Amino acid sequence: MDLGLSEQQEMLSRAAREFLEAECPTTLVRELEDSDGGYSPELWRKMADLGWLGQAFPGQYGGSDGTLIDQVALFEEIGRAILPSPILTSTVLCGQTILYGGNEDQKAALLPLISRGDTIVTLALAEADAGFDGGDISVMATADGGDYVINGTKLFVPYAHVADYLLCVARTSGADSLFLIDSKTAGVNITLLHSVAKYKQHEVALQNVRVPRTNMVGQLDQGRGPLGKAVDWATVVQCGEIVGRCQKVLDLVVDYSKVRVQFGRPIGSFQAVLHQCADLRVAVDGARLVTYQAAWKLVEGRPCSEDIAMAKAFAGSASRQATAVGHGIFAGIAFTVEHDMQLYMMRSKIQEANLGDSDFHLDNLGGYMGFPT
Amino acid sequence: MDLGLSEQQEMLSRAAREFLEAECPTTLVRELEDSDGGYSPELWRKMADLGWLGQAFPGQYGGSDGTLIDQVALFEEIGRAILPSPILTSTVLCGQTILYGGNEDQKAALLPLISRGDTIVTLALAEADAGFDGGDISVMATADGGDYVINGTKLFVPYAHVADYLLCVARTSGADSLFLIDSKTAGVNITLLHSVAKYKQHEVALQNVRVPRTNMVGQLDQGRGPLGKAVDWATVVQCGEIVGRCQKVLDLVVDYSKVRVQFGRPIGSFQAVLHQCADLRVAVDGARLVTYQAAWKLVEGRPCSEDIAMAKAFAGSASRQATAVGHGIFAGIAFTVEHDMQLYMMRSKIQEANLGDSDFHLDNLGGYMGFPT
Amino acid sequence: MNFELTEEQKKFRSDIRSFLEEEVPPEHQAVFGVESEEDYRFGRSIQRKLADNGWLTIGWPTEYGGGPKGPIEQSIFSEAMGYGRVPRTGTTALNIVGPAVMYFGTPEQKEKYLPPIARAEAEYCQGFSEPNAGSDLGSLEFRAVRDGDENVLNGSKMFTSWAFRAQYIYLLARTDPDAPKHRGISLFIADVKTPGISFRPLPYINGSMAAQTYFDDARIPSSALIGEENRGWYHAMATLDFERSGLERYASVQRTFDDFVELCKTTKYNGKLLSENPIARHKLAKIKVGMEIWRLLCWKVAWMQSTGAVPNAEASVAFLHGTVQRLEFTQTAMEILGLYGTLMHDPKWSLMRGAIEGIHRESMHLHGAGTTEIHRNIIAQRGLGLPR
Amino acid sequence: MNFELTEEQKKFRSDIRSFLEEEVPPEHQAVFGVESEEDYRFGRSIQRKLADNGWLTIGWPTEYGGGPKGPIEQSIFSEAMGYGRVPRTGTTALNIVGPAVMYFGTPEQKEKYLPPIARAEAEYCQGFSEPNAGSDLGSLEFRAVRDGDENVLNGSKMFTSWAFRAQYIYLLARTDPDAPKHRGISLFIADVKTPGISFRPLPYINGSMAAQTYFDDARIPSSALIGEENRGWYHAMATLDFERSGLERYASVQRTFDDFVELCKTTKYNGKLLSENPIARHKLAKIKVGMEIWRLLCWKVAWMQSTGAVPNAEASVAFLHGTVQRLEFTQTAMEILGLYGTLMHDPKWSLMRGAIEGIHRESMHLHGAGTTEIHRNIIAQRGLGLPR
Repeated sequence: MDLGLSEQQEMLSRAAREFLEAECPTTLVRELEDSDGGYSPELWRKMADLGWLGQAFPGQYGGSDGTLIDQVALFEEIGRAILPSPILTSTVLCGQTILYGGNEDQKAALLPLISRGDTIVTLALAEADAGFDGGDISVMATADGGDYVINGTKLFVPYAHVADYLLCVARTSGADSLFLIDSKTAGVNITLLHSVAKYKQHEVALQNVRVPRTNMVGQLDQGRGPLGKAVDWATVVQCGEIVGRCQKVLDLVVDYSKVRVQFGRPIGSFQAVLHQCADLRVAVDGARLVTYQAAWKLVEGRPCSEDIAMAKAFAGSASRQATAVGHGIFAGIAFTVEHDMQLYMMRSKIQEANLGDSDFHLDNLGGYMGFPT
Repeated sequence: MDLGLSEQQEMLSRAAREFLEAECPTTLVRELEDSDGGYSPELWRKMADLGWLGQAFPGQYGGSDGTLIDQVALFEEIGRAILPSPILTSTVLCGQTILYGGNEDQKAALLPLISRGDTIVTLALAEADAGFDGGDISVMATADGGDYVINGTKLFVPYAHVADYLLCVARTSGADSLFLIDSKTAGVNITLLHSVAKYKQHEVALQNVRVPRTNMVGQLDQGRGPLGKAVDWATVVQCGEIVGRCQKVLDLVVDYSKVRVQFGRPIGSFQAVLHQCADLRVAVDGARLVTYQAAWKLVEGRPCSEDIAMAKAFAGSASRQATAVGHGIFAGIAFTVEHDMQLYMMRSKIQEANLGDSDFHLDNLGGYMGFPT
Repeated sequence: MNFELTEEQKKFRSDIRSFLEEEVPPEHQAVFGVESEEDYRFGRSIQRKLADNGWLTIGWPTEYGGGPKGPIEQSIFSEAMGYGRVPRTGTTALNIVGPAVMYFGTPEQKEKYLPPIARAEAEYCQGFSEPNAGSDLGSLEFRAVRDGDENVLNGSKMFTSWAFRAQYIYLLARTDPDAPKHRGISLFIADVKTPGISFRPLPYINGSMAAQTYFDDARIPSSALIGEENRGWYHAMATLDFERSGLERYASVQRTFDDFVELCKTTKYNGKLLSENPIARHKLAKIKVGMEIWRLLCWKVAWMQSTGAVPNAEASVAFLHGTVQRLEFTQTAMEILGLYGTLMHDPKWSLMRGAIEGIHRESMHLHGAGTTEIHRNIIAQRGLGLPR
Repeated sequence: MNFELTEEQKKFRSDIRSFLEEEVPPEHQAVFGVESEEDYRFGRSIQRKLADNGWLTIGWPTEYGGGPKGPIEQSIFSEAMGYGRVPRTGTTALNIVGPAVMYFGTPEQKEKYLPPIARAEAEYCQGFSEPNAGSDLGSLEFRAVRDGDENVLNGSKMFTSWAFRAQYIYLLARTDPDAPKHRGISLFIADVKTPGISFRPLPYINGSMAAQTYFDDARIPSSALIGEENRGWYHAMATLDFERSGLERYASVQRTFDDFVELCKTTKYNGKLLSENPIARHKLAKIKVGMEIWRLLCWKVAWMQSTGAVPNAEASVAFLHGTVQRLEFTQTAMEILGLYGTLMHDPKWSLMRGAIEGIHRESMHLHGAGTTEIHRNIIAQRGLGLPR
């Protein structure tokens, strides 16, 4: 039993923290909120150089052969820095889907580009009437000669405006298939949604979008297989990002509680403040452990559906708690835009909803526990 | 608008409180726990003399013409004193059912007896596989000449062992009917259940119990009508009893917090204690208001199903909170049998479950809100 | 006991509701905060009409042009304003400054300050909090020094809501630095155009614009002192009680809750109505209960005031419950909305014009009118008699 | 990173589980507390068998007849004991007194006290709390005055669990009344048969029997002083760390939770399985998450100890979460059970032998090993560095 990170992982974490503290202060986060791109291409390049963008790809595809545990450790730091970038959708969700489902040509062609940061891919899954897990997909892909013609509308597609490819989940004959759509293809219409934290997510309307059959990732009607595995992976990574953000909020309120004086005492000496900090510490510690446990089981190839559901369900509640504690303790100043607390709160909404919220995962967990639906 | 009790009601409350403080200290409650009867016949007699047992019956049946509001005010005091007696089942549940459903003969015969405390009636409704609201009743009543023959088993029947009559909900031809069963009738077998607070509730096994047709309360197959109205009434009364108990727990922890010194200060000056008291105050105030509102609407003949559901749902959560706060603040000593906190905690379990718990009423409320099941 | 209004009060409620329904159509309603200049102007225009109808100051004593009704009518008015989502303007003036001037002002001050407030012509901002005096307001450092028939103001005020709309700032200043904490403080009304006063924009996360306010040797006439010198703290506390029911806040949340319940009954997600989800059903029922408790706690304050009683812990009980309840509602609603909860007011895809996301931000206001911790202290110490 | 045990540890876990499954059949399991004489004797007999197998003191240093394993094995043992619901006996001796004697005892004391503990022959009770010293243990008033080669003990101890089973009471007494609060306290082991010691029965609500203990000029040999005079407070705190994972408590609740989930899958109410109720499903899933978090937090403490680190805030984190989690579980389970939650161990009608009602009472133990408030203080002050 070893519940700690390895020395190498600790080093990675420390380095990532130092890098992000220097390169991604919250002033940059605010700038990026107001930018069109929503991420810093310059920083993106540096992240590629650090090996972050291909962290979990095999070396043969330009990756660093990292494990999911390494990736969670990195995303704790990314969450801490609330770094805005397409890293989760491009390298994790799409990267892993291609890795699990793509053929050799696709992997060899795309993964090194993703890894180098030269290509951004984003997942187009959710639709107006269906959450991230799809439900019934209404976007249709119809075979037409050597091509497929895709029609329909995707929603909540992150960073579609800067993506080179959309990895689109579409209904084919019997079930769902995956298509890589070059985002410059005629008929692709991308509209930015007005989102919290000016998060760059989009409506993607697809009108007679023609895609060569060779752009299908995985087998016909079997897109859900590799996608499901990638979603599992990415969900754990998303938990890591949440844990990092919650830890940062805890650190911020603790630091503030030590120096903010009211009634002649630092507010951290008041039980009401102190106890909120203590309770948040419990939540963050718990969320971290259950997240790493899910990561470890996935790495080890053990059954981990329950663990992933537990991790995301609990990370979600820790996240709500961090938001409430942060705003409660910072009080008035946290209600101002110029205070950073709102940056963490705004992102909590995206991260809690992304890849299924607590209730979604609790419902899944109920199923795994053998409860009838 | 007048959200306060009338002067007369205030007087009633004060008098009831003084009476119960003198006549029903917790030492008596403990004695009664250990007694076979589970109530004090002597006190019962005095309660009758005070008019409590026919409080809400019309004067013509020996009652005091009180309203549901008067009764809630009285039950706040009864709850405060955690008085053990069959008053809720006999005079409220059964009394109101007879009042709503009984014919003139039955009312004239029974209500004055109940009111004088000479006769105790208890409701036999719940069964092993069905909660208090009945679901599918399995106890059957079969017509046989001028009689009905009743078979089956009732559970959780309070004070059955001292009841003169069981008001039994039984399945007749098409639906449920109500029968007054003389508890000494052959075939009635009463077994005390091992319950919290040594609450005197019973299994009542009915084996070929023969009841004259004249003992049917209300019309054949229409027992649910008067019973439902009585249950509504009694649910509000039950809420009043809960509010009184929670208020008492709040009073006890506040008093203790003022005098218990730790770390050189009364513990009430520690925010952790102070805030728990404040939060409990919010819950108790809220529970009281929503309970009286339900009572008032019922008295006024307005639609009040939603209000009753809200009252019991919220009283239940206030009750859980009072238990947790009481045990948390009294800490160690509350874990001992000799401390009174356990008396309040034990009764919370009965009162929360009685007449539907929070989840039951929230489910009802969801229906009233127009949500599909 | 009576949980209902009189016929006359019901008539008033119905009149004001009809008026607001007609005058404040959905596109003009403030889903949560007041964000735009247009919203603000619209809100003011409504208030002027309300003033013309004699409703705006319905809770004021008749001698100051109000009434002739009491706290119940005042509360009906507040509840209707909240439920109608009328953009909020002039609230500091109406609920705080007006009563203070009535109780503690000189005849000249009453004549000068009250009529414009009652006509919805004056806007005030409030200068109580300071960078180092938040929940511990008694430790304020802002100074007012008498110099002839003027007072010279120096210091800084935080969270000056409405600063850029206001003509006046109603403020607390330390006038006797040697007196015990709460005893050397006085109340003033300062014209915001006074030389030496400047504002640094301080936008709030709910979209409204406040300021940090700086006073650099700002000279105001000593006639702007409200009430007794060095008794300002006590005056301010006393006039807090004027509109304490919190019904406007409650009602605006209730409106959003009602809309949300309706949304859940009509919106399909993954092929099923949101209201068919048993977890959503259960949670919404629970929130309905909490909202009703909130309403009752607010009305209890109003009713107490109508009997001449001074609610104190009771107002904090209502406020505290409301703050917790609002947060619970918005967090729950965000969960039910899933990914749609990440949308603000998106012209095409938002549900309820982004109201849930907006009120979620609004619910981060966990500190309004004193932090929730302070309200807990008030309840425990004043309401329950616990030691300090 | 590795969340799994070694093969050898798994073998140990499997051995002890099999042993306990065989030796502690359901009718002998302690659903929550240890209520009867028979339960107690049975628990002792199991411990003696465990001692024979070399498992009882598996976490003790080899020099005292323990081990030769470490904290992980100790934790496996604790978890198995909890999950097996072995009636708890000898825990004060094994987890608190033993380690204290090992670390601070003289060679004579070690020889006298340790072997009987390791053989499950000695039972200890603990005399720390007093009527006026609960969470503020440092303010204890109990006196021990040196008189020749004896100490004369006077005062009263509260919450003496196991008093009526114990041969010894392990206690804290003030030996220097003039020293600062925590510096004048010493540790002693007193024979409960010492003249002047008497016990007043103090039954707990979980069915077990404790006592209030009175010392009236009780004379014990000064050789019963453990460690340095006036350093008892620090010795006691240091030996608290020996078994801090809390896995036994966690595992016993987990067992009840597992049983309860099974019950919900097999019990019909109103014609439907309890598990078909979507609200029950949702709540139980949530509790499963909380239970898993509890398990992980406990194991984190165990793992830290296995690396030589001294968990401090971490142990409080696990304890605090567990206390809250247990209460949430039992309150939820009581709600799901409806009227059945009002039954104790009714021979005919109880579900799970009344275990849910029982553990609900047990969960009122919101103060064990320091109140939850104290654990929050430890986390905040020692773990997060907040000021006192």
